Amino acid sequence: MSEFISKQDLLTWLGQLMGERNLVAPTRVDDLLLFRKVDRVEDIVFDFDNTTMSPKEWFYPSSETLFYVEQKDGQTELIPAAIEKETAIFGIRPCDAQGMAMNDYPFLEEPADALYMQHRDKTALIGLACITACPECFCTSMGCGPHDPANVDILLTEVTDGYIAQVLTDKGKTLLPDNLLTTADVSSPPAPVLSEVPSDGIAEKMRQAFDEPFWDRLADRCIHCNICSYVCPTCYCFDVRDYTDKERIERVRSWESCQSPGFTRLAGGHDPRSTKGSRLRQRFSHKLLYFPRQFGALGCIGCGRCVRACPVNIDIREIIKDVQQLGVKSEA
Amino acid sequence: MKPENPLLPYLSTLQELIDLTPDVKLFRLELNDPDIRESFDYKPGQFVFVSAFGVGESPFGITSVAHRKAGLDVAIRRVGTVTNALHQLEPGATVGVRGPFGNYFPLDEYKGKNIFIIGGGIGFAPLRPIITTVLDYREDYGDLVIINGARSPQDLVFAPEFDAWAASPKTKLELTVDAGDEKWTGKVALIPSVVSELKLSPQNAIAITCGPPIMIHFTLIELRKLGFADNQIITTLEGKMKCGLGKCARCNVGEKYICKDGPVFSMEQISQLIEQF
Amino acid sequence: MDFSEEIRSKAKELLESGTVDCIIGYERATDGVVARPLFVYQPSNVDRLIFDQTCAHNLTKYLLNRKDKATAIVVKPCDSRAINLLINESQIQRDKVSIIGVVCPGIVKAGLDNTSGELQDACLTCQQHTPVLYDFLVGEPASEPDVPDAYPDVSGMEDKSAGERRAFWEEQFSRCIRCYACRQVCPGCYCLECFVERLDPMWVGIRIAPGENEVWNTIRAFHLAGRCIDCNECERVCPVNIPLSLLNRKLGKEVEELFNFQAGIDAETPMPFSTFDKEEKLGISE
Amino acid sequence: MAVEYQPKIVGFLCNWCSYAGADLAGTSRICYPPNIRIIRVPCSGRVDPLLVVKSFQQGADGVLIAGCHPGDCHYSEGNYYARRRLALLHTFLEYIGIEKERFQIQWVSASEGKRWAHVVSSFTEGLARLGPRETTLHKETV
Repeated sequence: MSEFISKQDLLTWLGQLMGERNLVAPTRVDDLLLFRKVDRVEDIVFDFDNTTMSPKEWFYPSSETLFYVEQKDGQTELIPAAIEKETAIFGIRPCDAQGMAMNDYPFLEEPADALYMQHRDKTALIGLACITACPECFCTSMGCGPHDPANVDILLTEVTDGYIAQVLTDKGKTLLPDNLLTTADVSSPPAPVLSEVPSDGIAEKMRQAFDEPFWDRLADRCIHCNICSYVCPTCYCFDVRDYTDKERIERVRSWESCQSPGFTRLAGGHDPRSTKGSRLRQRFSHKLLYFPRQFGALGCIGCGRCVRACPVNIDIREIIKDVQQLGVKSEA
Repeated sequence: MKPENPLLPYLSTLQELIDLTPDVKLFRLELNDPDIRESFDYKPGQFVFVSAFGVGESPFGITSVAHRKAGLDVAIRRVGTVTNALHQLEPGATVGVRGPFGNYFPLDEYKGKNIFIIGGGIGFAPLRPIITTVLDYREDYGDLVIINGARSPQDLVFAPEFDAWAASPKTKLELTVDAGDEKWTGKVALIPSVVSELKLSPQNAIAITCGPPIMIHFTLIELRKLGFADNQIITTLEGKMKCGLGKCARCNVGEKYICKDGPVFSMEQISQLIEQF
Repeated sequence: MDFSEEIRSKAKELLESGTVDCIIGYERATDGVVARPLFVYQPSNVDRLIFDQTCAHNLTKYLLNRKDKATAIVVKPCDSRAINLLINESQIQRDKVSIIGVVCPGIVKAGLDNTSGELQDACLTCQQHTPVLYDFLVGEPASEPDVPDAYPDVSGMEDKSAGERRAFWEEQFSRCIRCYACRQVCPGCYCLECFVERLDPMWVGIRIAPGENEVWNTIRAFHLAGRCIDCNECERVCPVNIPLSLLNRKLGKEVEELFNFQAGIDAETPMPFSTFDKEEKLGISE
Repeated sequence: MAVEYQPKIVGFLCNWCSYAGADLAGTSRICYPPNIRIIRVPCSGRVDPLLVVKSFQQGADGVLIAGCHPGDCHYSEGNYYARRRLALLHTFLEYIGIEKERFQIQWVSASEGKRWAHVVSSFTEGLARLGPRETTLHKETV
């Protein structure tokens, strides 16, 4: 027996949510699927593999003002940015939800990042379990699963005429009124089976592969754009600069990628990580070696976005396989 | 005083601006809020981010010592957009200060030991608080040898304090430049050669060095030739930083962050890092 | 029509003779359907080389990382124009590059397999099925089809009203995430420091917002005016599907009409903006 | 009383001819609308398309580039190069939705004070009729 909500009740509930808070959901933008604020239930897409951009942009936006600097009668004043309105993200996949939990490690570690914490506190996650798997995803090899309810406030699993609803947190309870739920004798469909990636002990293997020429050969075809970092739910490196608009100054934080030329370049021109191979190694070492060493969890949750989006098919699944066997056979 | 928003700087005022060299100025800052100023404690080796509002913020090693309660000093070389903006400020201007960040030179562990300070160019600035502390608590430490090198005589930082240092007990000051000028009477040699010439003894000694990567590289070779073990050689690493809290992930060397796990490292720690900067 | 065998044997010969120390070509990607760039250094690896209608990448940009090394490269006709561009702008030396030209069968839409036959739009108006320069040619040169309107997409956009165009481009530019893949993949984009990353003055800066995105996308395209060889890579790699070729091809069309110049057809004709004609009016009233 | 819309024009004037022409208009007491903000440049050839696009992004309603008549350039070729670059920019800006009436290229010599005043006033009237430009400067990203 499980809690059930009909498709129609779900639509009315989402309509109510839209009235009281920002409702963010997967929507079609040209032929893209992006998490956007919706103000019509008809714009919400219910059956999809996953969005092009991860929901990270709703917790850690591509650009965000940290604070404003204003002159009030000769006195300089700093006005930190604040998040007022509550937000609910509908249609977040379990892998992305785990990705957001991964970002909590660096951002919420003492002293916590104030703005990120407000985003996190004021955003509820209404997860949508995966019925089918996309060809590139491999979350089951990275400590997650297509029906994993671990990091969402509510998990909906599609069944005939409606959804099984698991309300998992207090935030979820306040969001979904009980009267919309009925108990029904229906069980969730079997989880899709995904391709396996040998991720056990990958951190130690990455450690051993650090000085291998493998990385320079891999970097041959890499064009060093920022796509993989920007579509990835668990890439959180950022850059900070001030902007002076007419009336006031604002300090802006934006996404930055370890592949971009200025990532480690110091004023005066010295760049300790200047070769293509070392920059590419940095990205995969951060996810598969440094992040586990610092926070005890892999920094990749297997959503497959970087595999889909990379113009030259730098495929993290292939890298993990190659690095695992690096001790066995040497890469040509 | 736990900062409730760690990316929000403390408003501070530029008290005094002293020209140390043609492109380096000493900024004497004072935090505006008295409570924060009172509780703002730091140790030699730690750094702060200084904000030039409208341009950005950058990390600078603190050159003053907390126990003298005489304001916060940072030496800034004009080399980029933020430093250029800071150099154009006048005393009384408002800047932002964030920090203190990073670990520090464990001076307590060096008590009773001989201390060799080897600094090159602006790299000498973060070493000055060690000298001030050693001289303020002279009995706690052994011999003090200060080697300060620079491109030219006018590029030697903290020149006004050289006489005081040289006159201090059990203290030797060696100045060297890459190229002298007509008034220069001191050494004209690269820092590593001065290190080997002085035959510094590794007995009960700690060598602390900071400067451009090329200088550190060759200084290490000389120190090791003289018999210094890797845990007796201390240095600071420099990296691109945007937060100082291990969040922006810009300054990592392998799995360590320069801002959080450093900037002070012993050569022993550095040799264990998988990524070599 | 299997060019792979011919390319492999030519590659093996070039490597074994020591003429070059690297072949840049294509191999099958991890999804087993599309292609991806491949660098071959050992003769024993030439069998990974393939060529079919999924080989969309313009490999010539990689020559900029091997300026002083002898390199062989598999080149489609549109890509071959980039080699002329880079020689004309003295970025690479002709004698360092062994060009394995391919008579192009047309490239299929992204993600489709080799047999789908559904060509990408850029190939439908192509009038350059034989490389403009090569050392070895794979495939037989055929006569070029008659294409009445080479720029149907551009004229489609030109026919829209100013308001419609404004709304269209504003929406496209607002989606840009500034990943700079369009710059990183373009053989014409090789500045040491791109204007968008300059901090003093900060023309664009790091903020990702509609206003800054518009300056970036407009000027990136304009910097390729009279230089873009229409290989469609920028549009292919854009993760948010901004029709970047629509921008570059408009400039290509105008440069063709105003100065009768097409980028990369040869390596000698002076670039249009490095020269002038005293008498031309170009529509600027006297 | 609704504030009457005043178009903001950014003008890049070549120092040797157009700037001198504008100066002549002033010394000859010829009136013309104050809507133009003049930026002096050594030559019309110095005007980087980035300056024009940046002006529109910062909220300019119109951009005017004035240089010496072809053949009179103090640097002999500056305006020839400018002519090609700016003519292309003109059609390109129109293509991305900046109406062609908002961007003008004029050859004004040092002796054409009166003509300069006419250029500015007709440009201002044209822009006033067109109305303000919907700028994306402060538009929210998402």
